[in-house]
Amino acid sequence: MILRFCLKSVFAIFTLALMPAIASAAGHESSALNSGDTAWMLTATVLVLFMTLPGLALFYGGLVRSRNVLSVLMHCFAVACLASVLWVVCLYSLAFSDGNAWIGNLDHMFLKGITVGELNGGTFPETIFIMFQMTFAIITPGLIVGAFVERMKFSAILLFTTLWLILVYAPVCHWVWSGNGWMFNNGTIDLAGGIVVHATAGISALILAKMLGPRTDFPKRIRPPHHPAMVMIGASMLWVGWFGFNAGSQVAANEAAGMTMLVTHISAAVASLTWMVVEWLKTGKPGLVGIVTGMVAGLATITPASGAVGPMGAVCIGFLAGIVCYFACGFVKNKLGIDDSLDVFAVHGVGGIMGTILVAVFGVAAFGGLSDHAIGAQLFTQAKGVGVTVVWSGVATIIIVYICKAVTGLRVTQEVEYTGLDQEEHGETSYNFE
Amino acid sequence: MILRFCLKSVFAIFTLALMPAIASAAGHESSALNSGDTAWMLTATVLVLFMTLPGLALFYGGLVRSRNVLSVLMHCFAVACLASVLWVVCLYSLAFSDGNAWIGNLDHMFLKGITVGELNGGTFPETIFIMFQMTFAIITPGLIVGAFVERMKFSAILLFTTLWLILVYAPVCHWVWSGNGWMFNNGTIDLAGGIVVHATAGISALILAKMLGPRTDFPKRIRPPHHPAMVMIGASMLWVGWFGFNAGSQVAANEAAGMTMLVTHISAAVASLTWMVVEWLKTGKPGLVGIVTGMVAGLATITPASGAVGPMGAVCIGFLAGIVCYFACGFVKNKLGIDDSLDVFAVHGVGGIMGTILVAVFGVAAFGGLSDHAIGAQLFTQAKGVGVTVVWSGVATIIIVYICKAVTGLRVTQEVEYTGLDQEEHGETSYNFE
Amino acid sequence: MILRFCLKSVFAIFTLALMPAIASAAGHESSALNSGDTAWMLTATVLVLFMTLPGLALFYGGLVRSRNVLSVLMHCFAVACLASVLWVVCLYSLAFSDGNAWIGNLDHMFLKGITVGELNGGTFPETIFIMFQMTFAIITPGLIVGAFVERMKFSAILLFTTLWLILVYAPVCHWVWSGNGWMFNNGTIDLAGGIVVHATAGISALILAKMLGPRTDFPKRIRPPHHPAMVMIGASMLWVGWFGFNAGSQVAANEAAGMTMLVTHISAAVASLTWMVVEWLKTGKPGLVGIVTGMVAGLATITPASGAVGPMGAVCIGFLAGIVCYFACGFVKNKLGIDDSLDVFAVHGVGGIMGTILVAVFGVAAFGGLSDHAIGAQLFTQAKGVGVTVVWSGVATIIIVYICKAVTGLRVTQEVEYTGLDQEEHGETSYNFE
Amino acid sequence: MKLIKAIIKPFKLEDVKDALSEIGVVGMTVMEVKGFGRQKGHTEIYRGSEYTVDFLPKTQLEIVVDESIVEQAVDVIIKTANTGKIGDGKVFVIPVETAVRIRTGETDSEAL
Amino acid sequence: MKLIKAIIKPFKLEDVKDALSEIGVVGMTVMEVKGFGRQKGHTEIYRGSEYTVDFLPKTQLEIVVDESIVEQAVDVIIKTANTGKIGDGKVFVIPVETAVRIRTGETDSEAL
Amino acid sequence: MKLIKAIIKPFKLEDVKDALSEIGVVGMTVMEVKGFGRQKGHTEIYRGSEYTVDFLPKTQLEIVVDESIVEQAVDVIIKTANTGKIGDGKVFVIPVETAVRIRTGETDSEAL
Ligand SMILES: Nc1ncnc2c1ncn2[C@@H]1O[C@H](COP(=O)(O)OP(=O)(O)O)[C@@H](O)[C@H]1O
Ligand SMILES: Nc1ncnc2c1ncn2[C@@H]1O[C@H](COP(=O)(O)OP(=O)(O)O)[C@@H](O)[C@H]1O
Ligand SMILES: Nc1ncnc2c1ncn2[C@@H]1O[C@H](COP(=O)(O)OP(=O)(O)O)[C@@H](O)[C@H]1O
Repeated sequence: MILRFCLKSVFAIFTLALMPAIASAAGHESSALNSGDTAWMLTATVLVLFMTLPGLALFYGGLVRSRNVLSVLMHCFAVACLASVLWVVCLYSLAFSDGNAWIGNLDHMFLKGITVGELNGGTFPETIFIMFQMTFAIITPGLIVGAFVERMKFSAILLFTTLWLILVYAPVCHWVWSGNGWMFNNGTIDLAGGIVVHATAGISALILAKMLGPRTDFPKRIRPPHHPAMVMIGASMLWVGWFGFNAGSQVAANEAAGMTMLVTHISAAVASLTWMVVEWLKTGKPGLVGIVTGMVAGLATITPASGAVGPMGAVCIGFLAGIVCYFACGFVKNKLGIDDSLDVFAVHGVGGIMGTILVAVFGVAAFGGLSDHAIGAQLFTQAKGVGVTVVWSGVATIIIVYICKAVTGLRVTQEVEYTGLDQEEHGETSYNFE
Repeated sequence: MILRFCLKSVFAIFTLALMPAIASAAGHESSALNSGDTAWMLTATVLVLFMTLPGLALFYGGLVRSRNVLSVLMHCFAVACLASVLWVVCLYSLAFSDGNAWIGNLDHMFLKGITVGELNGGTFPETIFIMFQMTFAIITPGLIVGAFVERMKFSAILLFTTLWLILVYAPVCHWVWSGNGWMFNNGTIDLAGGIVVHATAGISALILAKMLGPRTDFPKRIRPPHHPAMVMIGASMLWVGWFGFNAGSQVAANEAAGMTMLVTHISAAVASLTWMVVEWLKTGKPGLVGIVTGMVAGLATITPASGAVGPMGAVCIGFLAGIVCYFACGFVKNKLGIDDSLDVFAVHGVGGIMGTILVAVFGVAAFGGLSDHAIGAQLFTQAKGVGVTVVWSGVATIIIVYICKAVTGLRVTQEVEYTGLDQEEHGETSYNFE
Repeated sequence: MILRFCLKSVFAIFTLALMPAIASAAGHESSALNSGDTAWMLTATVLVLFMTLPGLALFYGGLVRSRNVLSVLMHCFAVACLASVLWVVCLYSLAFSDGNAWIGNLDHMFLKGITVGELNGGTFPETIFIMFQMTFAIITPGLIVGAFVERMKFSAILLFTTLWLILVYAPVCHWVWSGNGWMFNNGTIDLAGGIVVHATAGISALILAKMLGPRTDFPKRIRPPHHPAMVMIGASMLWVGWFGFNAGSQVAANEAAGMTMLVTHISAAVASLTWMVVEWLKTGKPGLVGIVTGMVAGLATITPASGAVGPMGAVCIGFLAGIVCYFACGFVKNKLGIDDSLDVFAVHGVGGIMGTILVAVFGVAAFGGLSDHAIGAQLFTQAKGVGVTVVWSGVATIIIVYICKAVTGLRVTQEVEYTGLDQEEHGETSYNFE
Repeated sequence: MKLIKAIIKPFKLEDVKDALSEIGVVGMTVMEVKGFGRQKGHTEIYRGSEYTVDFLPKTQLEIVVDESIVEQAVDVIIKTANTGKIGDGKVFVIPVETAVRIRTGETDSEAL
Repeated sequence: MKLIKAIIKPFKLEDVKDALSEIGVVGMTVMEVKGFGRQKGHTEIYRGSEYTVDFLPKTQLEIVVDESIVEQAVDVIIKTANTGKIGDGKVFVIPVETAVRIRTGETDSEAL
Repeated sequence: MKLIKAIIKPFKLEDVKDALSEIGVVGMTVMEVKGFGRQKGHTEIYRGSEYTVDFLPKTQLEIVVDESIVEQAVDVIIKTANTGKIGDGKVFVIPVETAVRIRTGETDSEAL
């Protein structure tokens, strides 16, 4: 989507923001740098990095026991660094160089051939596009952390992340957002990563959690979140950062970015309140961890649709996100019995997939949407995209887990698990209050 | 003010940033999108949301007992979501559609008639203006939270917030910032909300606190802030976010925004040091909670004036903010005996009102200001604006509190108060360190 | 560098972003406001302030004992306010007004002569340039806080900071970044403060720590960081804020800013992983405090070089930062026996100096760099700049410390040190969990 | 001398302390503890899953007093800490052989 | 009645609690403590410097029981808390003279 | 055997621990507590309002020792923890009937 929107933006800007005289000269001007777009893309990049560091890390860290909080922060941090380096080494090239419909080539390994002056085919420098997209490659494996907290070996996490980024993230990213990708070209709508980010991470999380096995004592003696305030801080950072994620995916400071911001926010607010009310009705008390989880669900769900729906579509999507993800959490843990510890699948997977499907409906003008597709055909396109992604992510994850099992081993010993990963894996203690 | 500044900006940009050829064509170009302004307004919106989530929430959360911290975060979060939804439903329309001098109409309920391409009469999309203004409607009732922490029923909070936004915020916002508003048209100066935000919230907080009654054991056994570091984190977020609040209210990335940022910062720094010194002299020790409270006072006080004063005016305003708000805190709690628990009135109310008055003085050229009003007349205009707002907010708050009393009841029981709202109202525990 | 880049930017923008017709008229247009650059500089300023408040404060606060955490936050906060006020009073004038090659004059004391409409000789308002540069003057003495935590008198800190900013920061800043400065004019490369920020702070920290003496019980009974999660939160904020620091120093939203952001990020990620691996090999466990310290080292080291190196140069710089700073920490504490408590010299000093030297190498095209200097000559220029700065900072610091000793005394008593500065100096308690 | 160990509901601490002061008990040591007893723990529900919290927050007071006022002190505690609801807590009395004030070296009754 | 004071490894708490419940011990008070003993503290290394952590996190249980089941309770604790590794902890038994239930005023055995 | 319960100023912990080690006391259990006594709490002032902090942070050591060294241990604690200022704390001695080492099942003196 991004590249397509780029082109749109270029035109939008030349038509709207500059004067006729320029527009007429637009032919050879189409790759001129626009400082406003550049300013926004710099900012959006900062915001998306902020989502992971420290946003997601805190959101997850507050949910585990106090003896494992540092390990969770460490996972998020190390994964972010690792993904950054891999992005430079080969991921960017695999994802965004031409290649074929399924995968890019290796022409830009180590960012070979990127010059300072090059624009990204749009209105801002290629370097910023590389950075912006890198932050997506950072947060996506970061999301998966929620599935394996409190029990997975640190070395296994690093290996898993490396393989997963190469085998799952890079190809799916290429399919959807590269000009040569098959989903890009069949008109699949995924503005900011319902498929690329949330579906891939969600499915892989579920499978990894299943293969890894539950935390010892799950579900009988699992502890409540050790620090709900930390969860809320992280969630709030996710919220503000998500504007970079979604509105930044419009790759311009323009009208589309404005509407994307608006619908993103509406979905988050509605989903939060919906979750709160459901929880209130079901348990008698509206909780903080609940309302912020609703918020994340609302944001994940609107993500693919945020470039195509209007305010009322956002209200509907937020409402559905709040309800469906709420029940999905209970379903995975209690019915499936899978210890997807921090509900990555139920919130991100279910949300991302649902949003990818719903955009086919709420994106059309009849529902206040901005897209001009036919609901039926688009539903099929969206479903196909989701389906292939789910299968690919699932199969690849299974293979990767077997490799990790063989190379590093997956789990820490039970004693380490009991004493806590902070002490045992990282040699640190979380709260030394005296 | 905002719309007025919009127009100014449009001209500024066309005169300064583009070339004569365009300026001459400016007639039909006046609503062209400027990507730089758009980038800044996207960013400013993010910053103001960040002020509430998690800024204000942490600032307040750290000040209460550990058994109530989650409830405070929940109040801020739920209020933010509720305000967002109400904004979409009717508040935006009430505040910013034409209507009359006192209130807007309902033409834009549910954001009816907002299209993606529409600009806000200025240089960036209407959608972003809706979002930017929404963040003000989010933080204002958020400020009031400080008045009722540790004792008010959650259901009552939601009801109070709903009614307050409709009866107080929307009209006052319309008076001051809508093109039809009576204060807008009588030349009242309030760049970023000395009246709209701080005066309304401050007065309503004072009255609500009085009607609600003090925390049991106030003032004898009230506990010191449970987590001053959390207070400082929140305060720092308020500081950085406030640049979006004030400089964003110039609705353009231009010269005015630059000066606004500068004077905002100066006032905050001066007020912080002033408060610190006063506290040092009075108590023998300069405290962290004190210095950051001074900062908030400095920011609240400069808010209405930040578009009209120069650096030296900012120094004076910051100095007065630090001193006056310091003593106002003691006055409300010890002399009036009102448990406005987190000093909403003394810091925001007093600061906002003081700044609204002082701008009449420090805004003139003789004091290094940028405005060309006559001090005397402007003083009268400003005082009238404040006076009407105070009366309106006060009366409306009294009515709303009675409604809440009847519908939901106001306070939790004493046992709930003792055990803590976290456990009793939200079913959560704040710090599960083991 | 900044001003030089300004000029470049102006040209870049006119050549690339606008059309020929304008470029030809550029003569008298060269100081036109660019709203995109302005938007980015507003944002960058916010980001750099965020680095100190609360970023650096948390990074440092988490590393000390729980009985001193508030004092550290207080140091950072009060220093920030003090630096802001001093900047307005005289520092800006001393640093950036014309003067001679060694120091500016006092023409702009109290920001005299700054008007709202003035641009900074570039494309955005002078007011924003004042603010942006102020945030650098805020963070630099903030860095020094790490050297004296847990034992220095608060009054001494305020006096030290005041004198240091006037005697060290203002002149060095003038040398390097003012159009009249001798390093500016001899072609010293220091985009964002390897010399101005990190070398000055690092050297002064080392000397202050030595003269102040170690914490009682150092090194035998010194406590591990009381809150590594707080350290990580602060570090993450430093990371995101650093984009404002480095990419903002390009003073435009342009191609150079994009590349600067990219290499900044790469260095941080590589240094983090490098440090982690070294620690893993040396101690058997990869720790959270370690990896984030590596990140800071990577960022400090790339800072001077971030406008001149390419992605591969950034990889090398990050790698060296991770290794060298790791061993520097142990060297200072264990070999030199200096209680530079939070490793200001080992991380910032060593990193900043190393980066300032390395840019001479990695900045040339042969190593993928963007500069066209001759390695040998540039090495000499860089070394001379570093050398003079080190000597100046060192001597001035010694003098300042003697003054403080005479006027306020340097250290708290041992009893105060044992009981903790929070209680004794600021009258507050950090964690009141009940 | 006896050590009175009282486990009470946290929000009763201030009342108990005040009541003890009134009868001349001027020293005590307090700690936050977790209690398990007849009053069953509660469940907290997060995202649709139940978490059992077995241990409840309680406050424990330790007060060393002269033989002569043990009974009175226990009575005062019981009366003040009572809410009539399950989980109000317990008072235990334990013999103490010696007491010393660190500052002065005074012992026994004089040390209290 | 006796007060059983057991210092155990924190992760054994749940097991010990369950085991005690099984033999009918329905009440106990638990606190987080720091232990110092044969099991030496560890060093944590930050940025190349070693920090000695002398005290290790332990959990202390205090359980007042009737004379009659003291031995059994101690046995159960020892068996359940045992890992065979240094630092497993200690059990101490201390005499208790009186016990009162705050809610009802019941005393001694009935108070437990 | 006796249980020595010492309530001291927190910053004296390390010194006391070291002094005890020197006389051969190799085990102890430590907890953070809040103390109330002659040393009155302080007021903290926030935003012009005073907050009374009744309870002061103290550290409590619990050390079970053989009869034979009780006196010496108490002496050492008193000497080391003394600052001469109010609030230095107390030492209490309480009888212990049994001690068991969980790891080995050794009892009494051997368990210490
Ligand atoms: N046998 C016991 N030994 C030590 N502490 C006990 C014992 N029984 C109860 N307690 C403490 O007393 C608290 C209250 O006891 P509980 O049985 O819940 O209610 P009640 O005191 O009303 O009978 C418990 O939470 C626990 O801390
Ligand atoms: N004499 C003692 N008095 C009180 N507590 C003790 C004593 N000795 C040991 N402890 C407690 O028991 C814990 C375990 O003791 P330690 O000597 O380390 O191992 P072990 O129990 O295997 O002999 C210590 O951490 C401390 O909390
Ligand atoms: N009767 C008591 N029972 C238990 N603890 C006590 C008693 N009296 C004092 N303490 C503890 O000893 C600490 C110091 O006592 P305090 O009376 O303040 O000073 P001093 O020890 O100098 O007389 C108190 O904070 C409290 O923790």
